[in-house]
Amino acid sequence: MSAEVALVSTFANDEDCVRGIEALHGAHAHDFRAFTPFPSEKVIEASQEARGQGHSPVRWFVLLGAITGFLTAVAVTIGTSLEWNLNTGGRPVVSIPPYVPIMFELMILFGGVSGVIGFFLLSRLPAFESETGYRSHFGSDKFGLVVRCQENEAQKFETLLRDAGAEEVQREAA
Amino acid sequence: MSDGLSRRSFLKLAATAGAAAAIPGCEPAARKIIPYVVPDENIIPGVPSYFATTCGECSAGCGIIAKVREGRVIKLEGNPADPISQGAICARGQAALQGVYNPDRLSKPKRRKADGSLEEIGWDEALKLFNDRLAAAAKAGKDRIAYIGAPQGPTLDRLTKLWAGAFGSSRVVFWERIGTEPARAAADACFGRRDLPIYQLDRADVIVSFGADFLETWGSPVEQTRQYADFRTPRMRRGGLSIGKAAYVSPRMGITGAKCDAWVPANPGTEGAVALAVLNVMAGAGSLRHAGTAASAIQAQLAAYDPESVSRKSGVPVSQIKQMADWLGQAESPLALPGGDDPQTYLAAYAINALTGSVGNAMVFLAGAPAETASRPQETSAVVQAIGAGQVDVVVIAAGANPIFTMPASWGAATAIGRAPFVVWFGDAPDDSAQAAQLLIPTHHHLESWRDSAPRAGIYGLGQPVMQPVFPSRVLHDILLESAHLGAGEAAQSITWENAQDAVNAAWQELQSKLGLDPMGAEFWNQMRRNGGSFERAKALNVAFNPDALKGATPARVESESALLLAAFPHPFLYDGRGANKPWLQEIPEPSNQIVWDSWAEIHPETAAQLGLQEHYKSTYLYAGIDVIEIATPSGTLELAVHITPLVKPGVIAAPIGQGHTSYGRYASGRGANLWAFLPAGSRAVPVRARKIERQYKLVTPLGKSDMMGRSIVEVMSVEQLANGIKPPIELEEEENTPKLPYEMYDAWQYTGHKWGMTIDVNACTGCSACVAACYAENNLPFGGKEEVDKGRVMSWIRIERFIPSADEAAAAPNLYIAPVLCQQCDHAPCEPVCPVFASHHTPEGLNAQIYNRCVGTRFCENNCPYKVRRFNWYPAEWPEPLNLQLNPDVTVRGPGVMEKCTFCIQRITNAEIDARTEGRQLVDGEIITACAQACPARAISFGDLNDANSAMVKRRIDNPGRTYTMLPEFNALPAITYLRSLYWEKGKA
Amino acid sequence: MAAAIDTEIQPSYVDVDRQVQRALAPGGLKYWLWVLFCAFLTALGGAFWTNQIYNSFDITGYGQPTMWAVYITNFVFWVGIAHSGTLISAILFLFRVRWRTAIFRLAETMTVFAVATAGLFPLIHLGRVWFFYWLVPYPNERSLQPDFRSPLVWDLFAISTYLTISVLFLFTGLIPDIANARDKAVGWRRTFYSILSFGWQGTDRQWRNFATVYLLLAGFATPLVLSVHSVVSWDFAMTQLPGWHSTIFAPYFVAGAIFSGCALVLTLAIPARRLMKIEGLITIWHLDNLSKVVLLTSVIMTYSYATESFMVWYTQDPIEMATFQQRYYGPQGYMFWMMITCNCAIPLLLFIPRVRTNTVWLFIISIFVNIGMWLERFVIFVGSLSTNADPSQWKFYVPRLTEVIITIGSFGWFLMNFSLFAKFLPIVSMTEMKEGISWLKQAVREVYPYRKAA
Amino acid sequence: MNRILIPVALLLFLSGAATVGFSERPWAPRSDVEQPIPFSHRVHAGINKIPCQYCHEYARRSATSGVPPVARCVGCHGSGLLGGIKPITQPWTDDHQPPFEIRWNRVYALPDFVKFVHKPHIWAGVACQECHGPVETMDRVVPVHEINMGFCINCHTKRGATQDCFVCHH
Repeated sequence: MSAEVALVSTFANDEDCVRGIEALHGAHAHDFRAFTPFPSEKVIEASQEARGQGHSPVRWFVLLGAITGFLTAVAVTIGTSLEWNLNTGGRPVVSIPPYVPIMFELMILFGGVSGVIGFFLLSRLPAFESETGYRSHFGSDKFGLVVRCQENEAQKFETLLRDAGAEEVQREAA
Repeated sequence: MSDGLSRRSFLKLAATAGAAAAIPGCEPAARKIIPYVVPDENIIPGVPSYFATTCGECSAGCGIIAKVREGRVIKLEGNPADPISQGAICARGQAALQGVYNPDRLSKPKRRKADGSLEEIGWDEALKLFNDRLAAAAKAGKDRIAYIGAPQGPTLDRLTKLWAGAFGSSRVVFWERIGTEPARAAADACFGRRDLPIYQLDRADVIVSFGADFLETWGSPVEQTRQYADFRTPRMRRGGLSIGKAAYVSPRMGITGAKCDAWVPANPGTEGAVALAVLNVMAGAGSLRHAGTAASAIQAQLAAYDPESVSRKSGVPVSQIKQMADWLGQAESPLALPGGDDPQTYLAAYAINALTGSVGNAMVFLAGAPAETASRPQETSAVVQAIGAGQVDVVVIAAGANPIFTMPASWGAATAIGRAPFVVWFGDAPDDSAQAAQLLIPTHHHLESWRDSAPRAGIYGLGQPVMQPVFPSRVLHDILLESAHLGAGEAAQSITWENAQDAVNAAWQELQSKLGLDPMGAEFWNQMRRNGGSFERAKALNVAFNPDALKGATPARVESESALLLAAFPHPFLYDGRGANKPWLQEIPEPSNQIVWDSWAEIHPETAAQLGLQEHYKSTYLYAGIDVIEIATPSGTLELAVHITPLVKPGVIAAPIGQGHTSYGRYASGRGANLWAFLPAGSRAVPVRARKIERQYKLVTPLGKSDMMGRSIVEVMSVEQLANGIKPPIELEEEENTPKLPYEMYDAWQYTGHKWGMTIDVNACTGCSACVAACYAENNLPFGGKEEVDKGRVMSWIRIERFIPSADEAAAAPNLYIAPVLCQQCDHAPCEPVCPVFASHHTPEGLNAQIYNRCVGTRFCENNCPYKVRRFNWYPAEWPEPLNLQLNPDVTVRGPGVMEKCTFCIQRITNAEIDARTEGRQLVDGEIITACAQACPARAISFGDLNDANSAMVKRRIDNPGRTYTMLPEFNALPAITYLRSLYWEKGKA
Repeated sequence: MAAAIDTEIQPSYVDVDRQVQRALAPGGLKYWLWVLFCAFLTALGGAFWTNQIYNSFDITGYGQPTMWAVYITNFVFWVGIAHSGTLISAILFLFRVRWRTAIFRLAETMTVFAVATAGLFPLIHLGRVWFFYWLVPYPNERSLQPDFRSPLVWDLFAISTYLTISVLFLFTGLIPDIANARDKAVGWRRTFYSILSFGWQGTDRQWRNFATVYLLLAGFATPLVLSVHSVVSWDFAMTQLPGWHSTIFAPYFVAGAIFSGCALVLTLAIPARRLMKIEGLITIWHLDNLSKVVLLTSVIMTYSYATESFMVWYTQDPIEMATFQQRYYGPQGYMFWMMITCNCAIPLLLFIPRVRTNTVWLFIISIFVNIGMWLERFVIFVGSLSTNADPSQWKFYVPRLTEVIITIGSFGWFLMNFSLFAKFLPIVSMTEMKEGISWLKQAVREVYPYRKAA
Repeated sequence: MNRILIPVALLLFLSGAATVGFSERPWAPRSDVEQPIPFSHRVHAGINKIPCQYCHEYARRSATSGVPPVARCVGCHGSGLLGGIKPITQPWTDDHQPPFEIRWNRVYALPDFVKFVHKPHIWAGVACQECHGPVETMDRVVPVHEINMGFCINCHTKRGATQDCFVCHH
């Protein structure tokens, strides 16, 4: 068994990066990570496809939060009214119409917050150490594709990536 | 109650309670508890005790009941046993509280130093000084001592006379500027007796008042207001439903004119001439419903008073004179009321009543009328002259008589008294006259001392102290007696009493024996103390009218040739000026003009245009002020801010009396002008020249617009409509606008048990503002002063709405729209659901609660209140010591930043309910009376349980079908207050 | 300038970074003086508020019957301002409107700070502010809770939700940019940015979740922004006060909010792009589009005013009619006409392309619109209160020093926050600029003729 | 990062809680009250079984229960002359007169906006101890319950008494 290495390839634009990902996908190498300066839909879709993932599960966080919020509102408004039933302006103790805005607002609030929480959890944020092969220019103008592989396969992948249009490919210990 | 609790512990108690009450909101209550040393059986801390006594604020001498908590009087109410007040009380009476707790009361004797400043001296020194001076004066000869004081009831006045007599002086005057002299003189001439007639307005069906503002200050306003309300109540007369008809002859409308059908603007001073002209027409007409005295004999005297010439003089159209004559002539039981200072007005009115046979019916003389209280003007002026002439060594000014302020300029009282070698002033709050005194001695307020009063035949009011003195003052007559015993030697032996209390006691023993009871029996005395006096029914005399009396009729004093006439009238609250140091009376808007804290000159728009007077605005909307005019009178010039209003006769400047004190405490000093100083003796009208001066002044009123804009705030209907069951147009409109189908979103809320409500008869309400004053007293309402009112921060929970009918309304409306507006305690209260914290919500008893300590001050509720009856505490309320002792311990003192409003006197409701529950019984109707309803002299407000079909309040609605309405119904707030429409005669305008 | 134009012709990823991060360079003396000035205004306002808390409302011009006046006017004004930000960043994002990318961050920042400012005013306006927490439901021994029937409670929930969501939305979008800035920065700024960036590295996994959450937040913010101002308008429409009691308030207020908001974006963007030398990113073309929105909403406002008046006339309700008669011709009528001029007449200039592409003109017009919208609120709220159902209680309100200073203070507070943000955090979204780089290039091409002309 | 953030957040929360918790409500009953004379409820109400309302005589008639007038004390204790009961603590004699003005320190105080009335509670058969605790076992009275609104409301709910806010707050 030989040591693992990480191939850090740099692309000028997202099309090339996508091609790289597809190449890796073709080679059944899924232990890769793509770095992009902006949410390039192409890259995202490509990597999702390569990994065989659907849409991000953040959606479920949001849905769950929204439902919780709505139910909380229902409970709070009706519950508090019943706790001490006071007559204001001859309205019944539990008068639903005025409570609707509260329910709506809480639904939004909880949904949004839990969505963001979900985003942080799923994206492993906050991250305290940098990913293998992260380069600062990946944040600004370059697209990076890092693939981990056995030392012996490294050459094969490097050619794959270069064919995909990588400007350069570096090796570093994983 | 005067024994028991010691003064020190009282003051401490008061201090404790006061502290607790005066601290707003979330402050700890006082931390010390100081129990009585020896408990007073009459006092249960926390439970009020009630003491019957007599009101000393004016000569009407109404019986009142003082509510006392922990030894301090906190509220005054009418004494139901007293036939005059019958349980009602006026605003001035309420404000007696602020007299007794006035922060500007003298707390120690003071002596004037050479440089004119005052220094505090000890009691012994002060009394020694006083006694020595008296003794010296007595030695110097007879009549070297003069006493000028206000009437204090028969016994004390007698005591005063004896005291002066002991020092060999007869110069004792009991001074009232608004006196009864002309009435007595006329009565003497007409009927040969110097008594005051008693008027029974409720017995008349037509009233014509010649200058008598009988709903404001004339006579006994509380009684007359009640009688007038009765007079105006629709009932079957001459086989038809109708109300009494009234006309008011006066240069200004005031609320008296507002409540009469016809306001007949006449030049001031010519009311008498008009009366004589009316009499002339009546006597001539010969078509009198009732012929009393021989008409011919009367008419013989009246050649000079043909309607035409009088009309020229008075500015009253002949038609109106004839109209009034017709009204009086055709009435079942007509009544003419004379007012003002002009004797011939009285002659004429008496003659009219005699002619129509109303003497003995609506106007009666009673057997055993009490002796005159006030001295006659000529006596008084004589004394003043004597003082001026240096024939007097010691002048005693006492008991609230304020000669320098009230006496006519022509008498030169100020200079005369100034010239006197030694002037002593006795009283509670140092007034203008105190400035001329070398020695100032604090005496008890009338709520702190023993008195009696005899306002009319058969009525002996007992005035007992209802609390321990607030200040270390003494009883005036005790001091006088002491001085007599010390200084007058054997001359004083005739005076047998120790002190004033003895004297009053003795007087009542006399009465006791007069009534044929055992003089020594204590039961009578206790009973008197409980009832507040002895109220017997005196029998009416039948008197004969002497037609020759009319020979004495002199032509009106004021000749109308002069361009302008100044008509001074007593301010309804400040009266002759004595009310000016009571913040409530200053803060409550004068009903007909709604102006506060000031004096003003009412001028008709036409006249204003002639004089080039106008209002000024800083920007397009910011009211900057109004022109000031300089009025030149024979006795000097004064400056007054103008109030341009149609409620005064063109060519007349009407100005209120009462302000313009040079020194009368912080609330009165330096406000407006003192009209008394410019009026001739025995008249309230004077020809003047007026010119605009280049100065502007800001008159302040809480009133926004005077135009009701046709909204259903004060609804009216004509007597004819009522009689014929015709609905007034406004009601038809409302019916048309109300959806027919059930249109409520939710089911109505069910109120089991009590549901409090009110019925207010707008027709009865005269706008006298007694309810407002009562609310201030009962509910600890703060007063803010002129500046705060100007910022729109009046705190009154109940207000008198006053609107002037627009030109097109005038035909079908009373002269003014007047109605009390307070929280309507709506079932669909718009203020409640908008409150975010439930501070405003509905109680199970149908009250619209406002929980002060829950309120965070969003002020949303007031925005949503159609009636704008909620009040926000914009400023921290302040009651300068010892005014805070008057605060009602049962009512929270609200701190700044919270909303407050009328609670239907929840503290009274709660206490009554607790009593009923602990006594295991049901509440009875009438057991709970709100402060406003209790005070109302017109009985316009009735309070009760809407769920109790037999309650008087509900009955009142049922008994007046066609008159009920709710205010601003288009908001569908379902108020718990139902108003009864005000009534007017379709052909009522004379 | 020449350099700037060159870069505009062919902007690249690096160029975007360069322009944005040039703006993040340490601020000069002038900048700090400006911030200090704003801070001073804020402190002044704070001092007056403290004074008001201690001395009660005695020192203000408040009184019967104008229970709500300048403070609530300011509140609604600032809330309104906020809305355009969310509109641009969320609604236009959903519609994939391309010109949004350059200015949405600026607008969104404005939103957050505007809401933060607005939130102060209900507190300033409270009679007993120390009990404000009674509006929040919390378990207590009295078992007393707020009344959820009250529009004010809806308001509390709406505003706080709005603030939270806006902050989250803004911050989520910021993370990648901060990370980018972090990689360039040195010294304490690096620490600062690395804290805020949460160690973001732009991996496909992160972007994948980012994209989803961002989309969903946008999707939430859209109904939220509509609901918030509707709720605010219900504070008034739910009452029975003539002049407030009207069903068109919600749409009418929302339109007004976007109107004033976009105007303020202009007011801020025009000097900002100049001072921060980002004309290359926020181009005339963007301003042009923005001013079109202003124009549209202005027309909507005109229509709303007309409708409002028409409905009153149509009902023939005497009380409503009287109130409106006062609004037009009453003592404070001049305010109404000023408002009409500012909101309906002046914006019509924007029909002229030259005006839309001239920054000076745009700036002046936007200022007028802001004034007009403030007046609108004053006229509606205070005016209606002054002329209520009971004529005997009519009274017109005049602000006094306290209200004026506190109002000025609120502007100081807002500008201070905004300036600090603009200096320390990327005021233009680099990621989205790169994403839409092709659009930007096109923008520059479209803009070029205008610039020639100008 | 959270090495810093979490402690800071914690600190903020705690300080907030502390301020709320320890902020003294001025009308909260105080247990540190010293009285001018060492009067013992235990001896009077406990050992000698004197009923509460013998001294606090107004409770059934009024809002305030009332503090006994000095005369009431002297009634039993005599003034040292009349061979009355001598208090153990300090004999009242000719040369040592009883304090004729005892300035007791308040233990239970309510703010001005709470209008509590003893009367109906007595008549409803509420024992004094239910609010004031076992006073008959105390030498110096110390409050047992904090008399706050929750305390009142619980009892009112239990006994089905009124829950109308207006009854106490007006």
